[in-house]
Formats: sequence, C-alpha cells, structure tokens
Amino acid sequence: MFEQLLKTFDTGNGYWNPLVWGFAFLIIFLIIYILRGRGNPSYKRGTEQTKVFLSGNPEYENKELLHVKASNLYWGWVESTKWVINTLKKMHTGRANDYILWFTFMIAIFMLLLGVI
Amino acid sequence: MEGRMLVAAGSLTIVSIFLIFGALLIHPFGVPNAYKMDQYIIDHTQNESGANNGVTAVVFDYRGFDTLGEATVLFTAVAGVILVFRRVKKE
Amino acid sequence: MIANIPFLAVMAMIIIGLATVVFKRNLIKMVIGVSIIESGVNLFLITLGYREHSVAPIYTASPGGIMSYPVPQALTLTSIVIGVAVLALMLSLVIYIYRHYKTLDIRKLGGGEE
Amino acid sequence: MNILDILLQQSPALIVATPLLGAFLTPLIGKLGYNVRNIFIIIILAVTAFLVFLLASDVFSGNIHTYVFGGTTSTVLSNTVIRILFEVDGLSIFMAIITVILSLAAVIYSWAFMREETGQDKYYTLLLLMTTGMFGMVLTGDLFNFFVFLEITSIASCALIAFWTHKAKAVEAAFNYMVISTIGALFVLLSIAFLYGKYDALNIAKLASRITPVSFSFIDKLSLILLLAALTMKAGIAPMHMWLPDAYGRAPASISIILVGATQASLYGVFRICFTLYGNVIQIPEVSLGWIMVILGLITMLIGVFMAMIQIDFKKLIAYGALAELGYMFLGVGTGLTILSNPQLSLASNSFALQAMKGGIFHIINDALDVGLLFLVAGAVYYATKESSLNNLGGIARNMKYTTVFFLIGLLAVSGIPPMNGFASKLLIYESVYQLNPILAIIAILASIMLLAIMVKVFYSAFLGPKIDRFQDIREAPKSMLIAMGILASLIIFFGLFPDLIVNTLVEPAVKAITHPTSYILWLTGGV
Repeated sequence: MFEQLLKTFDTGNGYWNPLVWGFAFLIIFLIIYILRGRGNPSYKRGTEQTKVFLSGNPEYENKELLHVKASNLYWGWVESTKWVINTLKKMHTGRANDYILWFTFMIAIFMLLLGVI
Repeated sequence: MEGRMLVAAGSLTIVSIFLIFGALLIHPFGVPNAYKMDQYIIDHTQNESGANNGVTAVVFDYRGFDTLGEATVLFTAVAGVILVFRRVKKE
Repeated sequence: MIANIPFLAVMAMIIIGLATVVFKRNLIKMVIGVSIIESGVNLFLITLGYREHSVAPIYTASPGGIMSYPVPQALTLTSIVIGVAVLALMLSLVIYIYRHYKTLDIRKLGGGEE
Repeated sequence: MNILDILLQQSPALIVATPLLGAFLTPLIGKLGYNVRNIFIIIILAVTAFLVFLLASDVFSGNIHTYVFGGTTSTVLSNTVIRILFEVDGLSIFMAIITVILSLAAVIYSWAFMREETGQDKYYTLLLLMTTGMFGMVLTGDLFNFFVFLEITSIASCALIAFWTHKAKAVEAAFNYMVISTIGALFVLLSIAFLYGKYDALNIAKLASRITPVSFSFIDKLSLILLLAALTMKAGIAPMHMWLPDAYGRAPASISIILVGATQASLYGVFRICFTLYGNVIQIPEVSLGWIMVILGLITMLIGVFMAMIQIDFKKLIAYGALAELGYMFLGVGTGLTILSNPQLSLASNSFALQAMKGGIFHIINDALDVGLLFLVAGAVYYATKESSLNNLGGIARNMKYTTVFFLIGLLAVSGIPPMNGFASKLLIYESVYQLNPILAIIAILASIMLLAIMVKVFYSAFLGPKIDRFQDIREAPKSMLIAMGILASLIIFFGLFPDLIVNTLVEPAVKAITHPTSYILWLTGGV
C-alpha cells in the first residue's frame, strides 16, 4: 500500500512524481533560507529604509487608496483585447430567448456538420 | 436586430428541414416497428400483472420507478414553489 | 410517406414552439412557447405507438383486437405530469420577476454583462 | 447471506432511495429543531456515501452492477428489456462519488451559512432531491428514466438558484435556467422518442446493441444531434453556456457547488451517449464527433478565461473559471474520441488516446473539487463581509486566515500549479493533445496561464492589500464552513500528492468503461 502511494505517475510520455518534486522544493527553500540569513548587515528595522518608495511622492494617509482595485488590474491586457471582450460581452445578453436562439443555432450547426457532410 | 432575425430564421429553417425529414423517414404512421417490448407487454400483461388496462400496467408495474420519479417531480415543484413564495428577511 | 402527416404536424408544433420562445419578448408568451414544444413532444410519443385500426390497450374493451402500444402512452403520462410541475415553477418565477421589475418585457430586465 | 452482501446487491436502488426518503422526511424532522434536522441530513448523506463506496468497491473489482426494478436479473435476460434497470459501471460510480462528495460538503457548509435564512426545511428538501436526481442520472440504464431524473435535478436546482428571491437577478437567472433546462430536456425526450420509434427499446444497453453500422440511418443521426446539443447545453459548453455564469454566480455558494455536480452529470450524459449508446457506430465516418468536441472544448476554454478577466463579481468570476475548466474535460475526451473513431490512427496511437481520456476524466473530479472549494471560499467571504464585488474588498487575509489558505490551495489547484491535483490531469491532457495537434496544447496551456492570472487577481484584490476600515472587525468563517472547505482542500492535496493511486483506482475503471462499450452492452446476453 505504501509503495503504491510513492509510485511515480506515468503520463505516457513523461513522469511526474509530486513527492520528489516537493523534496526538491524543500531543499531549494533551505538554500534560500541560508542565503537569506547571510543578508545585508546594513539593513535596520524602523528607519527610512523600510518606507515605501512612490516615485518620491509622500505616502497616502488613507491606506485604502494604496490598494489597486480589481477592475484596474490587467488594464493593459483588457485594453488590448477589447475587440474580443466587447464581442463576447455582446453575446451575454442575459435574455432567455437569445440563449434558446444560440441553442437552435448550435443544433443547426451540428446538423450541418454531422448530417450533411 | 436584423442579424439576429436572419440567424434565427436560418437556423430555424435548418432545424425544421431536419425534423421534417425525421418525421418522414421514421416508420409510416400506424405501422410501428414492433420488435419485442410492446408486443411482450400486450401479450403478457394480463398474466403477469393482472391488470386489464395495458397502460396502467406499464405505468404502475413495468415502469413503476418512472412513476415514482414523476411523483418526486411533483413534490419537487411544490417544494420549489413554496420556497420561492416564502417570506424573505431583507438585509 | 405522405401518410406521415401526423408526424409532420407534431414537428410543426415543436418548431412553432421554438419560434415562439425565440421571437416573443413577453415572459408569459415564452412560457407558452415552452408549453407548446412540450405538447408537441407528448403528441409525438403518442403517435409513435399508434397502430392502424387499433383500440386502446384495455383487454375488457377489445377482446382479441389490435391494440395500440401501451409504453408510449405511459411515457406521455409521466411527461405530462413533469410538464405541469415545470409550468408551475416557471410561472411562479415569472410572478417574482414581475414583482421586481414591474414588467414582463424581457428586454427591460436587468440581466447580462454590465 | 451477509448483511453487507444484501446491501451491496440492493445498493444501486438504495443510493437513490436514501436521499429521496430523507427529502420526504426533512419537513417533518424540521419541526424537531435546527440541530436535529441538520444532523439527520448529514447522517442521510453519510449513509449514502457509505453505500456509494460499498458499490464502488464492487464495481472497481471489474463487475458491472445491475439492479432491476420489480424483478430479478433473469427476467430481463431474454431478448428484450421490459423493466427499468440500473446499470452501474466505472464511469457511473465515478460520477456518483463526485456527487456524494460535493453534496456532503454543501450540507456541512450550509449548517452555518444558512443559519439566518428562512425556509430552511424546503432548502434542505430540495438539496436532497437534487442529489437524488444526480444519482439517478448517473446510475440509470434507461433513457426515459434518465430524462425523469434530469427534470428532477433541474427543477430542484431552479428553485434553489432563486433562493434569495429578494434579489432580482437571482430570480432572473433561475428563470433563464428553467427555460434552458426545460427545452433541453424536451429535446432529449424528442430524441428518445425517435430512438424508441425506430428500435422499440428504451434501455441504453439494448438500444446500443441495436444501433449498428448496418442499421445506422438518418433517424439515428438526428437523435444523436438532438441529444448532443441538448446535453451539451445543459453541461454548459460554449456557445450555449450563457446561463451558467448567471446561475452559478447568483445562487447561494452551497448551491453553486452542487450545481457544478449537476452540470457534470449532464457531461456524463454526453459521454454516455457518444461512447456507449453510439459505441458501435463510433468508427463510421458519418459520426465524426471527436473534432467537434475538441473545438467546442477550446471555445469554451477561451470564452471562460476572456470573460473571467473582466469580471468584478467574485462568484461570477469563479463561474467563468469553472467554464474554462469544463473545456479541458471536453478537450481531453474529445481527443480520445477523435483517435478512437479513426480506424487508421487507432492502432498506432491508441495509448495516447487512452491518456487523453484519462486526463479528461481525471479532470472532472479535480474540477469538482477545485471549483467547489473556490465557490465555498467566495461564499465564506460573502458571509463575513456581505460584499460580493471585488472592487470593494481588500485586506481580508488579516482577519480570515484559514479561508485565505483554502483560497490559495484552490487557486493553485485550479490553475494547475505542480503540487496540486489540477496539474496531474492537465499534464495528461497537454501531453496527449500535443500528439494530436500541437496548437491545441498551446491554446490549452495559454488558457491555464490566464486562469492563473485571473485567480491571482482575485487573491490580490480581495485578500491582500491594506486594511479597509469597513472590514476592521470581520470574523473568520464559522467552524462548519471551515470543515467543509477543509474536506475539499485535503482531498485536493491528497489527489495532488498521489496522482498515480487515484488514476489507477478511480479513473482507470471509468476510462475502461467508456472505451469498451461492448462490456456494457453484452451483459444482456449473459456476456461479461
């Protein structure tokens, strides 16, 4: 039973063993931890060094404004794929008869694909 | 809107053509393909279930489990309607 | 082939129902469309089991005669009851939609991506 | 005779009957008090789970378990099948296991989540009825019976989607789902009628044995098309998926998780139709379903990730993520079908067809667990903050530590990051799909990366960030919700750490069941 648990997962073309992977990860973490322990000795807590650097601007008093809102995230991606997203948005009308129209349309497509060809 | 009408008309036409072909190509009306199931029921109902009505025998005996499902559907709908019309606490 | 007019009629019913659901904007009319499709399918089941010159499959009524097939009729019974249940729930949802939006026109509801 | 043997023999019927009985009793037991009723429901589902695993142990040892209603097996072994019967093979029991895990998690979760709501008796009744319907769908061997259980599931889920009737959009989503599912079910019934009219049988195995390349005609094609379209719509495959994000997003979180199971039961229907019912004719060129499934899977995936990118509603975003996940299943199984249905390809590349199917089927259970966990987390966040828009959330990781950890687990799993279960199944899909056409694998990996980006967006905007005054003193989710999330999270980690064990015990029989339809058909004539 225990050996069965440890067996490597054969995916047909490759192998995948999460346990070995996890073990490797552990060692990497250990190395990182050791490196981190030998860090820069000039670092001091509670001084200017720890302050957030906002292009020289003063930090906001209200911390809430520091938070980037969800709708602003990936703005560039959304802007550049606008043509896809707007088309898709138009598809989602939220009306049941449009949904049924899509259903009818897909039946017609299936009929053409499977029935005629 | 024009495009929607066009798509709707086109796909409905294709669907109706296929359904009409289906209606024409299935067995001629009144001459069903009797394999075994229905003939077996007609022949054996009186002996096996003691019912004089074939439909009753099928509904309550041979396919009685479907009837249980049907009753469950009714129960579900009643429970659903009661759930929808209950008093809701507004926030 | 031309004798298949009953089958053609039920197919026409299904198409009419589908067209109703696709084209009508009123919620109640959409529910009616669903109901028409359902009647079409039920009738199709019934017509499938019919045999020429047959009577209902009741033994006391027709000793020794040709009987139509009982299974489609039994399936239709089940399907009718299911249809009633669906209709009840659908209409109660329509009532609630009306209470919220004060309209039954599907274009004036608030769905879709904002 | 041992009591376990008797239970095992009767288990297919009991699996459906136990939650059904529970559903009928719930309004009565509800009079006895809050805790009594909840314990009763958990016991009911625990008993069902026990029966499912009992049946699973039998099915996984290589049997196909049948149960005839109102008769013994010998009464149907003649040339025709009169009575309704349940036929349980590897795929059915696989789906039943998913159903029972999801419904158990949902019920445990509801204990605290639903505490303040009215109409709880009806809620639990419908929840159990929905579970019953799903069990019936996956276990039954009769097409009309499948339709009846499909209707039970959809009616119960519609009523539950409209649970918060004071929210207009919830009622609207329920109405849309009702229209969609009713019409879908009616088209299923129409094609059942066509098949009945041609072959005079309703049993799936019997019909499958009669649908042969010789008898294959227009009617078979028509009913295949109608069944495929209706069931893919009910499974939420694009471009017929529009009801899915609304329904998932507007329902209470404990219902969303069972809805995941309900759509997957429809997906089971698609696989059953394609592989078993039309199993004999799969190789004739008129039925080239494989590529259709692959293309639909890709479209689903892309639409899911693109739409999820712009969502700001927490649950709707996860719903679109779930949509993208559905695409992977279709992609994996479609690849397998493409290769299996092509007689020229099949000899050389049979093994990777099986790998693709394994990936697709394995992804079903992974998706149920991952997406289920994410929905539960979304519900917990809503419970604590009464806020569903991601724009207004922020910094709640400080107050909800466990929930954050669970979300992190779900995030990693759903986007297929190595130690989690999502990776194992996606790896299988990528590698085998690559052999069919590299572009497919590239698109699949791209979608997965986008899914990671989307989930990181949620994690950043809802859980990280500075403290927001309104959420200064929100509390951690109650214990029962944490337990439900913990069950799913621990299953995810377990599946992730030991993928070989899971694939060999759970997935392999399911794949064998759909790639060898003859064993499903042949038991009628006394075969294996």
